[in-house]
Amino acid sequence: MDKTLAPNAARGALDGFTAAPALGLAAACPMTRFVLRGRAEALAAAEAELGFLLPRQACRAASLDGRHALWLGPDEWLILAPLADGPALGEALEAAMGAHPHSLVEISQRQTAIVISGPRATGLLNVGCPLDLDLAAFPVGMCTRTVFAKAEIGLWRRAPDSFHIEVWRSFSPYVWRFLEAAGAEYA
Amino acid sequence: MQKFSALELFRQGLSGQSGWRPQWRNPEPKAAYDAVIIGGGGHGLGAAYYLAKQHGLRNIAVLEKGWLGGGNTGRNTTIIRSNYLFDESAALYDHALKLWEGLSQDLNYNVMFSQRGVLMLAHTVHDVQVFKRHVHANRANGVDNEWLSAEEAKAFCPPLNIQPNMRYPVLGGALQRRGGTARHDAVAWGYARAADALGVDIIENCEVTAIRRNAAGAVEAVETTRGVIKTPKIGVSAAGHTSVVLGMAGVRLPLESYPLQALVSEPIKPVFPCVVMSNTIHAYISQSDKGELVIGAGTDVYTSYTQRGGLHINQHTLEAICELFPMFRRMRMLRNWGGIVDVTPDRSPIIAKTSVPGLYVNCGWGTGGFKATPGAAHTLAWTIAKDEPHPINAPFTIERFRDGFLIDEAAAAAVAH
Amino acid sequence: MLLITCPYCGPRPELEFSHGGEAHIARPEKPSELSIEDWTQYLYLRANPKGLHAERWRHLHGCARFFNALRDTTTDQFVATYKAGEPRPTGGAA
Amino acid sequence: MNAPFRTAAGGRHDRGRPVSFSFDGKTYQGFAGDTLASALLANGVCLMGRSFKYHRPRGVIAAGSDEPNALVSVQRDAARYAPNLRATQVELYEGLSSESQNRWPSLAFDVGSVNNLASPFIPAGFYYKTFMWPRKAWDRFYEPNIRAAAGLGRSPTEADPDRYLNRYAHCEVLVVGGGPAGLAAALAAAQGGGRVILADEQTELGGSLLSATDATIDGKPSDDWLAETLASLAALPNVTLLKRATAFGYFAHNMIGVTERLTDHLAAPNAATPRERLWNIRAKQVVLAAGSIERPLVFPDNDRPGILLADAARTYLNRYGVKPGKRVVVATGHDGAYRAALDLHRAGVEIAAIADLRPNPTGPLVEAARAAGLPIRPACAITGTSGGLRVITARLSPIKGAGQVGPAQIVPCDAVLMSGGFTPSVHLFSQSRGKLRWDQDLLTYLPDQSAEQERSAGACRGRFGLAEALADGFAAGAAASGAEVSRTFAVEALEGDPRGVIGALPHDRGVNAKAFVDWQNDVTTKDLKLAVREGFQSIEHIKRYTTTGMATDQGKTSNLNALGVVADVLHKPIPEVGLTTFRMPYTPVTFGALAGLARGDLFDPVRATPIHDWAAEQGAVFEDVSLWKRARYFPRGSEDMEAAVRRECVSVRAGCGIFDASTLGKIEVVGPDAAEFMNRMYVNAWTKLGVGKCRYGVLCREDGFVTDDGVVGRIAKDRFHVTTTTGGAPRVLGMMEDYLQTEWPDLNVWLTSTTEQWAVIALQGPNARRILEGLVEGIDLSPEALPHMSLAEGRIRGVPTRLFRVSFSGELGFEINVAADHGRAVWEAVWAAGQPHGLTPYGTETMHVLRAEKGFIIVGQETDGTATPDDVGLTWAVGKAKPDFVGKRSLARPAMSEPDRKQLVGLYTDDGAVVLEEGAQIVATAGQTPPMRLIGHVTSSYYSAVLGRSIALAMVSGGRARLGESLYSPSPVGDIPVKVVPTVFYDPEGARVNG
Ligand SMILES: Cc1cc2nc3c(=O)[nH]c(=O)nc-3n(C[C@H](O)[C@H](O)[C@H](O)COP(=O)(O)OP(=O)(O)OC[C@H]3O[C@@H](n4cnc5c(N)ncnc54)[C@H](O)[C@@H]3O)c2cc1C
Ligand SMILES: NC(=O)c1ccc[n+]([C@@H]2O[C@H](COP(=O)([O-])OP(=O)(O)OC[C@H]3O[C@@H](n4cnc5c(N)ncnc54)[C@H](O)[C@@H]3O)[C@@H](O)[C@H]2O)c1
Ligand SMILES: Cc1cc2nc3c(=O)[nH]c(=O)nc-3n(C[C@H](O)[C@H](O)[C@H](O)COP(=O)(O)O)c2cc1C
Ligand SMILES: [Zn+2]
Repeated sequence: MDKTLAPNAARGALDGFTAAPALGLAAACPMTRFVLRGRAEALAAAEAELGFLLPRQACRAASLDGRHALWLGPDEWLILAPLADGPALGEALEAAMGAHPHSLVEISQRQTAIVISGPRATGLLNVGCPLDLDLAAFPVGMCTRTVFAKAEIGLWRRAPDSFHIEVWRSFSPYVWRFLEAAGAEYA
Repeated sequence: MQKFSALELFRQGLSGQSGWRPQWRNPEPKAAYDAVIIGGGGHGLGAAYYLAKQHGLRNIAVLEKGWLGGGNTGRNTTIIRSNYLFDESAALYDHALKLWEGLSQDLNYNVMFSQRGVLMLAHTVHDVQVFKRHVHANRANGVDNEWLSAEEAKAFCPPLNIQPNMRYPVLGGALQRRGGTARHDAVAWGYARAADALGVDIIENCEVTAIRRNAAGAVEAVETTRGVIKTPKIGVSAAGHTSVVLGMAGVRLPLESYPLQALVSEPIKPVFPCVVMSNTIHAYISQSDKGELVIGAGTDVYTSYTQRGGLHINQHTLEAICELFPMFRRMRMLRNWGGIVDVTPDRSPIIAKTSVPGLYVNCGWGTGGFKATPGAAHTLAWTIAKDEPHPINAPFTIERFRDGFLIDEAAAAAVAH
Repeated sequence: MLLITCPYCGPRPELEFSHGGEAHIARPEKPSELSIEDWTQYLYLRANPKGLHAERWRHLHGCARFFNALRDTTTDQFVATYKAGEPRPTGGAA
Repeated sequence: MNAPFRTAAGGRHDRGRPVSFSFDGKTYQGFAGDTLASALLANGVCLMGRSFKYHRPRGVIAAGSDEPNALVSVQRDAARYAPNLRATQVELYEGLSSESQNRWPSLAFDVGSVNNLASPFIPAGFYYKTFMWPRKAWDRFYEPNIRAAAGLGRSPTEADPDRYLNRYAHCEVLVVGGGPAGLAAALAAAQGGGRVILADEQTELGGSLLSATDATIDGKPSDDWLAETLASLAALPNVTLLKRATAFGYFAHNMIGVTERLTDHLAAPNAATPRERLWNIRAKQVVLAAGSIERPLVFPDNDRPGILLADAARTYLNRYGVKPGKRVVVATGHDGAYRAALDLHRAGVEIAAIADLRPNPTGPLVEAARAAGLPIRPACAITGTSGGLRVITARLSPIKGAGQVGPAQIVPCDAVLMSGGFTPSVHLFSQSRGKLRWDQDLLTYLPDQSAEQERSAGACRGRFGLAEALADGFAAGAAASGAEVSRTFAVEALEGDPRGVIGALPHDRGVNAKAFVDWQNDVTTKDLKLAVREGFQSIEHIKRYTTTGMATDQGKTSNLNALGVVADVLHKPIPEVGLTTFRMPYTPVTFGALAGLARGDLFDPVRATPIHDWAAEQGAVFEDVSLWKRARYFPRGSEDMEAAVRRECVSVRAGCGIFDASTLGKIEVVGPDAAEFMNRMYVNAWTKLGVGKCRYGVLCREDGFVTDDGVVGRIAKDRFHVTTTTGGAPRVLGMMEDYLQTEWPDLNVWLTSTTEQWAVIALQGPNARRILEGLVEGIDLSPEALPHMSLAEGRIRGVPTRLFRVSFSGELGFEINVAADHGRAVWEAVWAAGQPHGLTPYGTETMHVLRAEKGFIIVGQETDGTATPDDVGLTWAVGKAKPDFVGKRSLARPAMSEPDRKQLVGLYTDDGAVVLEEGAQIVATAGQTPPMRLIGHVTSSYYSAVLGRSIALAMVSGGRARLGESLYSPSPVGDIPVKVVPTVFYDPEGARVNG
């Protein structure tokens, strides 16, 4: 028997989801994700490995070469990286942090991402998200966990009119459909 | 007491209803009473009534900081039922229910007790298990409670949505036919009038600000906004304010006070024949005799004495109502309000003696004490009069928290795996 | 819906938070050595003041941190929010 | 077209767009821009409703949201039926179909009006005094009849198909009210540069300017000024103008709820457009510019159709081109009515009399009326009216000193205009918990101390004049935005004296005269006096006893007059009588708008596992477990659940079963102190658990009761893979975080939820190893290498896996954890590999039976939040040597070691074919009657196909000491005898986990 699955055997939670173009909704491509926690020494080691500083300012993201670190809490970061970086990144980070107290947990498939862009983005988001999404209040580069209707999301503004939404896998159809329903009048 | 009857109403009608006298006096507080009840809600007024009627204490007073029934008695959704799980609770609530059944006649005041049935919906397999356990336990305790299939539930309550494609389909429900509603204000007023007729002084606008204790530690007087009143016995029935009042005597109780909101719709012609509760999707509803849909759900998440809460709580409640009764989506909310409910760790009340001699407390009714009004009042009166609990309230001590004999109705409905 | 200032993230809507009861109740070091009365106090007795209340919140759907707040329970206005471990701020009439 | 009361010109409606509509089945014509009320009035239809209690014929008295009488139902189609709408707010569209309410058989002839005849015998609160005998008659007769008589409109009967949306919004300044004060506030606030939202409940912005005629602002007619102002505001990018948008609630921390009505005014709305949008607006600053509400006069027979508020009449005339009548009597205690009289006079309406309560009315408006030759009667009270379905005369009496009136004169008319002055709209201010202050001069409550970041401006704080309102609004807007701006408005307008009257007018009509205070709820001065007579002194009691102010208008027109009447009877000044509490909503809010999109599948998230679709394709029946959908059983053909479960059970024990366990909560506990943390949290001891080994963990709350359980695997020295129950996952993580963050922040350990990272495929049954063998790489599946309760990491069909050898069925079992995206493919691979080995998919129901056969508990089913580990037979799991763990101290409380605590036991019914009902009770002796002595209850009960009989688990008082005893389970068909047996029914030696 063939010992490996076909390469296309992976199924994302939002495979096959489409929405009217006017809504600016798209499923992001699969990514490598880690949650990084730890004490100062470990964090410094992780920064050295990543090649950039973990954002220490609340609710901000930092990036380099397609890798991103999103501040989630005072000692918690979400590391996003291209899918291809995969386990190797985790191994490298683990190796770098070594015995310094830390926790690195892969959650690549715990969550998935939705991108919403265009002039309606903030309006649609504000149907379910109670945050002030004005550029002054939520500038480009800001990221935070928050709520969207009855789901928790991670919201990251990547451009004035474009947001990256991290959402747990099983909640992603709900968030997607809610956004679609929010924009039904434009579809 | 001027008797209330159809005949009297007619007689008065001939003279422009001009011959009615005050339903209760408006006395000045005396310097001393044999017992004082703090809190002029249904429980406190009822306790005074039973103290006077059944225990012969006539020189007593009810002290109310505002207007009678202005606490939770005047702001509750009036659901009455007794199909609680544990034997202790079922006994207490059913004791109350039996008193409800004769209350209008007993008080000569129509409290509009309406046994239209309380239907509790099950939406999950776990709900079904829990409710069936209730049904079995209640029947064995002699408390009526029956299981209805979804179709039977719909037949009992025609507006109910039992479509299988609902997010949480209705799998059935537990129905207590003897349950129902009563007119909340009338309960306070009816007890006040009947107690007053037995000589009880009902004193409004009289806030208790301190409790004085003698050298032996026993209570001897209360300080109020209308002067000092001596008394050897104090019954505290202050609902959301219990912690504040007992703090005056140095007694701490395991209580936290939360806002609980309710709302009514605009009135409509009769459409909703019973009471429906859904704990799983968080809402309950009935229709008052005046025609409003009376709707409530859970508390806000933080403690507060503001008698109001957040809009999102009502939004969740109405989401649930619209899901269960989609035809009400075009109905409109007329008024929303909040009360302050005092909640114990096991969600069961305390009706007991305290560590301070002469100080008795009735509290911790949380979101559900209206239904217990006559029972709580009756057993509190007994406890005050005899300085020992009635068998029915004996398990509802303060010490149960220390010793671990909790009566945990809330946990008993714990969410399963 | 309250507006709660997370000491880490700033003002955020109540929907993002969970309430955690009274603040500054440390779990006893050695519970087994506690008298039943003291243990009961720890387990169940909570301040329920009408007025300033030190309480815990968790920014559950945000930075996920527990923190403390001083709030007036007669108005629901916050006087201060501060990180867990910090002492209760003094004074501060609502 | 025959609209006898329409003026020839004027008004803001569109005379070029006639619209036909129906009321009570009859078709009429109006114009676009009309309200139902204005169009009916134009057509001479005055009678629009019946009152709540006495079914008195009623006409419209107001022109806005304060209307108490003209309540109608509007039906777009069968499913779009809305009761209790105010005709004054219903906008006309082509084909609008409306009907009156609370009448039968018709509005003009209503049988219910016998109540009016019985009114002497049914005063306020009459129902408290009667209907008590005979007792049974209450349920069967009295109450049903009371209920049938109550209510206004009828409920919709079908599900409302319309869409509703919510949205959150933020702004620096929110202005409520788009009258002169609000517009000026917005103009100023916009200059601060921040975001400004202006919301007004009317169809057009402008407030009182919409019915102003002669005023000029900055030298322009007010209409022109309004149009220019609106255009300039609309052009500002930082300003959002919302019309048809009612600010209905003021919540803590400057959150304001606004409902915006989007389609009710359209003849053919697009189905995708929401009917209403609910705005949750968090504002840094709020300016309340909500204006004021005109007060009616309280005099006998003041409720006949044709009697309306003076300013409402002006609105009908100036805004809608409708004359309220042809010959009008004006009754007033306030200058404002003169403005109405003048406007009507100019429009050709005959003013039959202006009866002014005041002895010496003066001022510019009065003078203008005198100059116009209007018949002013000073010191004159209106003391009655006549007419059936429309007023035909007014009774005017000269006032003779304190409360006395002289001989009356009857004045024929077809309309009466009344005005007692204006009551500032302090609703939202008061909702915000701002403190009100009584103003003895203006005879009204005004905003005093703010509780939020808020300020009031214009008429809602007693600045009634147009010039004042503009200036006040501008100043408030500037202050709110922090903008350093100033501006003056040059206003030319006739301004009156702001003072008016409150309470009942003097009359000579005796005790049975009906002077209405609350129109909708039929509360008269007599009812208020009766309440006081019966000892109700608090205004809160009077409200509840008489229901004054409790109608759908919430006392907008009535509350202050009720206070006046009560103050009078009590001989107390009004502020001592107090005020009832203003509550949200300002006007009723549609349930659907509050619920928004949360309906059907969006009511709550539907969580589905990666394998869900496969199960659905196989025809699985699902159950809801918290937010998850779990496959409950997989029926084949026409199988019912029982048959499917029996088959699934047998297949697992005989061959192998496959089960989707992905919903189990998973928490990765990582860090050097991981084992220490686990020791403190769980009752078990963890230090000695080897890497690659698993242990069943039990979690208690601090009160000692079991709250969760699950298998925990040690992945590495510093890494545990913890599983929780499906529903318990968030609770357990929250509890762990609480201890970690607040009690033990020094521990070097961190928690991460991995529930959704892993799809979990349970393979249970004697053939499990055989099936896996061909699929797994890098893991030695032999019993020696991978014994029961151990784990290994490797690959399965190339996908990295954490493979657990665990069993919740008692059979040889594995749980395959693979990353979620691969869950389905791996499942299908296992499925394919299992075909030769009789692999059968099974659901939660079979899982439950299998574990019950083995005596394994389900937290939440065997436990109910009141069970200790010992109660459910888990003493063996408790790390006795540990000095502490969460819950340990509580387990030493007296009640926890009571011998008669309920303990988990097994039960066999004497008749193995009888399956007890879950929840059934247990008694020690047969034949008891209620109240029985209950000693336990059945927690789980199934028919066990492998055992060929029923089994049950039960919590029974002192149960473990009762092994072998006979007990009974009472049931409707009699006591069912049962025997107490051990909890393990199947394979008690536990041999089968070894395959
Ligand atoms: C929104 C809401 C819905 C509810 N729905 C239901 C329901 O459907 N069914 C049900 O059974 N229960 C329900 N409840 C609970 C129920 O209302 C209460 O448990 C019950 O009414 C308590 O009655 P009481 O007489 O003890 O308290 P209250 O009526 O609150 O009376 C206590 C009185 O004590 C007075 N007081 C306080 N401090 C002092 C002082 N220092 N001096 C003098 N007087 C003082 C207060 O002013 C108050 O009047 C609900 C509660 C709320 C708020
Ligand atoms: N002379 C008098 O005695 C007298 C009396 C009353 C009014 N007025 C006139 O009133 C004007 C005062 O101006 P103003 O701006 O204060 O009041 P206004 O009445 O002109 O405007 C108030 C606006 O607020 C709206 N509104 C009220 N509550 C609302 C809510 N909850 N949500 C949304 N919108 C709401 C109303 O629909 C109205 O459009 C002056 O023009 C004055 O001439 C004079
Ligand atoms: C069962 C019940 C029915 C009510 N029905 C109405 C009603 O028809 N109209 C109304 O205005 N208020 C109604 N109320 C609410 C009261 O007006 C008031 O809000 C409540 O007693 C709390 O008091 P407060 O709002 O003054 O704080 C009702 C309250 C209850 C408890
Ligand atoms: Zn935060």
